[in-house]
Amino acid sequence: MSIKTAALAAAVSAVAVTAAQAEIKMAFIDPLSGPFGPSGEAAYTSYLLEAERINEAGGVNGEMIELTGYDNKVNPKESLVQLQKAIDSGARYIFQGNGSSVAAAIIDAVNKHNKRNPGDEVLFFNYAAVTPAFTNESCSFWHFRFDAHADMKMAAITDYIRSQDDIKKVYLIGQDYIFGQAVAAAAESQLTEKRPDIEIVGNELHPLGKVKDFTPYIQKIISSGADAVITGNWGADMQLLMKAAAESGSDIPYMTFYGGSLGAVSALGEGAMDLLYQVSEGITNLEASDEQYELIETYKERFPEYDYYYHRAHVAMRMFKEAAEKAGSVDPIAVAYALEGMVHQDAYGPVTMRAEDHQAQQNLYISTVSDDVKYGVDNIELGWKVVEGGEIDASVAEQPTTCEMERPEKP
Amino acid sequence: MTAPALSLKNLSKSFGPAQIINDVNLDIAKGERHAIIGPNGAGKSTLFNLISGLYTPTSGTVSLNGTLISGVPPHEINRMGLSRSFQVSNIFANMTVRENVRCGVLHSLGQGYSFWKSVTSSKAVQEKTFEVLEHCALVDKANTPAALLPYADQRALEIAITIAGGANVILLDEPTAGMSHSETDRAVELIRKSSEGKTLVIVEHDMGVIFDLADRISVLVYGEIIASAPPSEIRGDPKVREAYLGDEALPEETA
Amino acid sequence: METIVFALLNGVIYGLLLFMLSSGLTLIFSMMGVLNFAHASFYMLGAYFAFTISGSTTFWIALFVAPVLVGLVGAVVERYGLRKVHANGHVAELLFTFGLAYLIEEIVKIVYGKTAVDYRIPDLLNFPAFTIYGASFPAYRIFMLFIAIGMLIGLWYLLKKTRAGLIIQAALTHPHMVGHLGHNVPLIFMTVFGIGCAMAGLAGVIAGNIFVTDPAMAVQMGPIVFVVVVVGGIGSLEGAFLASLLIGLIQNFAVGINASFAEIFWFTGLSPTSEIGDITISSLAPVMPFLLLVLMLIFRPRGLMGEQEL
Amino acid sequence: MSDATQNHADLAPSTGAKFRQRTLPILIFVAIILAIPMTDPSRTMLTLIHQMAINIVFALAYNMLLGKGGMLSFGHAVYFGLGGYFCMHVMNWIEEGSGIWGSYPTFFLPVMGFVAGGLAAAVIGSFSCRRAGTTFAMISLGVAELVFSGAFMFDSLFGGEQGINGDRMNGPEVFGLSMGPMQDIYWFMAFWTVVGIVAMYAFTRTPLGRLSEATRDNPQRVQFIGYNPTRVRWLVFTISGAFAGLAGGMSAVNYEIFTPEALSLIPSGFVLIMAYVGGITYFAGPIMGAILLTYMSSMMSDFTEAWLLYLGLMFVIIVMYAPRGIAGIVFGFWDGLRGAQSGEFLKRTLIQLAGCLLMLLGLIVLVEVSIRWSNGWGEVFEPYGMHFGHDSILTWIVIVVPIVAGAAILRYLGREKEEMPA
Repeated sequence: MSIKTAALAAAVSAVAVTAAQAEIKMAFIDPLSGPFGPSGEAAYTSYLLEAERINEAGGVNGEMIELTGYDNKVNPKESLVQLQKAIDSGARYIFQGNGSSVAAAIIDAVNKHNKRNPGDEVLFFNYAAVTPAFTNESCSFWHFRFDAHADMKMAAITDYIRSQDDIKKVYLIGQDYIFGQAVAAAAESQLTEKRPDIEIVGNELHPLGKVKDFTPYIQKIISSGADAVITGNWGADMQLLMKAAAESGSDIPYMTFYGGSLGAVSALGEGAMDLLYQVSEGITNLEASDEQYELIETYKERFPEYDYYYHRAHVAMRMFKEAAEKAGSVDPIAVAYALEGMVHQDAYGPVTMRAEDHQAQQNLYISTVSDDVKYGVDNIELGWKVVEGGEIDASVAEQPTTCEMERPEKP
Repeated sequence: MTAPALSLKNLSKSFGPAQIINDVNLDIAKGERHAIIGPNGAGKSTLFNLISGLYTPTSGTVSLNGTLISGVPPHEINRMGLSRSFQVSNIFANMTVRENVRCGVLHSLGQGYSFWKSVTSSKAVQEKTFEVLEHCALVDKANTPAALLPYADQRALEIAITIAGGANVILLDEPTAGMSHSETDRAVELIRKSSEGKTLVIVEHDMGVIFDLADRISVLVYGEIIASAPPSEIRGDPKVREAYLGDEALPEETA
Repeated sequence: METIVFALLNGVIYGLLLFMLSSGLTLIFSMMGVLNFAHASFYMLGAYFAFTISGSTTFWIALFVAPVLVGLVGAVVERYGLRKVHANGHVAELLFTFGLAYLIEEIVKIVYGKTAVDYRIPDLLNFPAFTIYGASFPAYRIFMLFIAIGMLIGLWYLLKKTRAGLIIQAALTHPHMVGHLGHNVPLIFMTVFGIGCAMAGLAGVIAGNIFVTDPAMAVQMGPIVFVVVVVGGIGSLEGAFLASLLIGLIQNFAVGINASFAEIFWFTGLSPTSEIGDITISSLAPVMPFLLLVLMLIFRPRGLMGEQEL
Repeated sequence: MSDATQNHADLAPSTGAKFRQRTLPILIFVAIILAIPMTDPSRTMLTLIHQMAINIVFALAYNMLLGKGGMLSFGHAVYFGLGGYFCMHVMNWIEEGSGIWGSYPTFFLPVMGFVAGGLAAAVIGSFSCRRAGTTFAMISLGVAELVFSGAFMFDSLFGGEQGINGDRMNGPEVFGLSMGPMQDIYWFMAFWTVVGIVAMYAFTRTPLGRLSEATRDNPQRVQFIGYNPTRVRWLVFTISGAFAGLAGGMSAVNYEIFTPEALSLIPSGFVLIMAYVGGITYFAGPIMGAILLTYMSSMMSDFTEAWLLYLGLMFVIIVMYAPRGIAGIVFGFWDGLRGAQSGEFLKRTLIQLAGCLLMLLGLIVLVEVSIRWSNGWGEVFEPYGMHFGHDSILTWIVIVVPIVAGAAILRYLGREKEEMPA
């Protein structure tokens, strides 16, 4: 703990030094304690690092970024209290990702705030809450999503499963809230479409962040005779699920959204190879520019407790910078308009911010754990490696949207 | 013929193997002042608890004015017109004397469990409270917190709460225990005045008080009533002498 | 069939764990009248102490030292805290332990951080004991079973066969009499409180590593332990034992049952897509203990083995 | 014996005394409420005031149980939450405009919370109020957990993890308030806080209110004045639940969201702490507690990470040494000043205060230094330009000396008091 936080403190002070001339206040609202604390902190560190790098390079339009973290304990109501605090202290850009229930509450609150306080608008950059509805029926001009949503990720997974003939029975397990329910629904509908012969032998939802021992669930999965498990679990729920799987000697492949969550790989150890799969917008072991490698290594050096995982946090920060420079202003409405339709050339392929629904479109990668990698995770030798046929082009994962967006007047 | 105020029929109570009250039969007529005496541990308090509904009898019945009350919860018995005091002061220590009495008055004046009107809004409650306070000579101490009252006044307050509801059968459990002579005299006067026209059942150790007050005396020994008669007969009853008065000619218990 | 076997195994282990907690709580409650709200906090302390000790030495030393330390903490709390509020009645004592639970959680957060610590099961026991129906059963869980049974026997021996146990038993039934026997009642109280806490600590030592050792573990365990004590009948060790096993089994069986209300109550024509029809027994698992509590209060207020109505 | 001219009216407190004790404080309170907007409070300030308003009503409702009824509940947030949840649904019905709801003003939502909270408490209380004391406390805990975990099963009622949200700017306007901006909400909060305080104060003056205190002190005696203590407890529980629901309604309008966490043990515990720290034997105690603790939770958490530890410490110290809470300390000090030996009293109090402050000083340094050391961020506790590293001897002197000195002073005073003739 002490090593990790020493580096974090250094980052904090680095950002704080620039606070004297800070103009752009940003708020990071996510869990910084409790079972999902590590998830929040891993993303917070990425944002801090990127903000620091942008400030070192002269800031955004010459203005410095000041990022403050707010602990919301993954509780929607607490998030609104923290959001209010953040807005009261002058923040106009909000980052949040852990928990779709929280994101839903923030979208709603930001909509209301912007309606009631014209001239004082706030933008919400969602980097990980992937319930499809946010860029469909409940889309908002004030919300931008930098992560692929559940249907897109599921499209990537099912696209991969399509080619795996030995998978005949699939077990679905997830967290019992809008996100977990969305994952289960997407898995069911997409599997029936792409592989009608697959039987879904279980569809289990467990309470979010409350299960301490997944052994009974794992034993249920094993006795169901499943050939593969699909799960959207994240944070501690992912780590503990894998811990129980390892203890019970499970050898069923896990197709996950967040297998890259802290501790999941080390829980399984060698057993994770070719058994734990994840879908993500990029992994450290992809072929990339030296610049990207340098970023990965700097991150690891600064935050040895964590792995470079939240690539999209860096993308979100950079796209904000590009948009603000394009608009020549840091006014939220101007930045929002500039972001619409913007294409950002990223280390792992282009990222397009689709204008109709504010959903980023990017390449997705299915990867599994391997010992033959450049960068390991969880401070062990094992790391993520893209599987054969695991490069899913942005166009394959792209999903239609039902969004009918209401836009404010252009400044 | 009117039913007796209180009627106990074959009343028994045991706790586990211990038989505390054993087949007690007793009728107390309306308007009678009835005393129950007996050595320590004879079951006098248990008998009171049975009558007032705190305990349910193991067998047998209790009737109040001809209505069966055994098994009825205490508050309902109280509403039927039976009120009791306690051997140890059992008052609302955190309230003032006036508030104590007022609590006792509330139900009889139809205040029920009301929470939509002020407790001071009913003139009848105020007047009755004052009347009871005056009756028990507690007016001067009306606004004193009950816990700060001198012992004798606490006992008076105990009686005040007991009679405040206007019950016509009153059970007093050792009302003068621990009092000095002059205090006892005052208490006896109060009891006499309070029980006029009512039925009084009293447990007492002070024989002076008993023989002064009671119309009839029952002697309870080991859970059984061995005699029930007017004071003059009790004094001469050889059974009573043997069981009770024998060893302590005229027991004057000190606290 | 496999569901039954797994649920039975996990249920018994979890139930015995609950008993390690609830027996201490029962002992303390029936002797001192103190409902120790912070009881689960001592369970948490056990896990954290074991984490520290096993980090610098081995798990096996922690297994013995950590509960003793927790017991000492408990004794100190009794001597310098509880004894002071004793005069203000049981509700004040309950409030004191409630505040104590807060304090312990905050101190743990400061000392060990807000997130879970990496308290692992010892390598020596990190292997599958046997495999049934394709799933292996970890040896550590078998070890837990033995520890719990060992504690059970130890407690039984202490209560029935030793002089101290006789005094405790006497104090249980006649709390006011023990003082007359010439025994030092405050000392007995302190000892009982310490022993109760040490048992909770032992439970923490052996459970912290298969569950999660984090500052929330006390809050999660606390209410269930209270339920066990009420369901078993307040003040009854036998009741606590039965209730512990019952709740452990019910919870684990529930997880294994996929049937939904619509399937169970098919005769009522409940629609499987309706909200009530959609509820599965397995999703009821976390609610089970509390449901049991309310049913017990309505139909049998004295609990399974309680002597009197609460 | 009293003289004949005396009558019952003389026994009640005089009109002047009544005004001083009952009307005046409320008038002062209202004056403060009216004065606040004139200072043009910031958004942060308003946020804080609204939270205080909700907590004042909630803590007073809770104290109806604990202070006046002697019932210790660990699950009172259930009624707060259920009241609030119902208000969220009503808010959404207002938005849809279905049926009569379309013409229901959001301003009066707390009435719905009151009804829902009361109904819920009436149902649950029908079995939980059969017991008193520690058993009641345990049952309240179990019931709260049941409702909390059960809430996740009925998404259409509780909205699952994400809860239920709504928009307060619908329905007819009353008093010219659009209910949008925080300034409008201020008047809404002010109105319901005053209504809540006055109504709950009035309750203590009703027959049931008096009986509730009687039942707390002596349930046995209550039976023999014709009342059923279980029924008294149940009624008090129901009314207390209703007022908790009222506070829930205020919260629903303020945050426009309710999540199942609102039903959990955390808010239940917090309200207990608010009421107890404030002082449960005084009507004003919970108000003081709510204001102080809301302030602490919102402001102190910005100054120190360990604020919950300070909160816990404060609670335990109050349970051990000042069971009448802050109100008890304040009123005790006031009485002492007006007492016969005010000089002596003042001196004693000041010494006592000095002892406490000394101990507090040492304790704060200890906590702050250790929290920074444990975080390992390399940060150092530097109040007022001083420097306290965890490894410097000076730091430990600053910790140990004040604590020992403070303890010695308090001990000395304690002894002196014992030796004083009663």
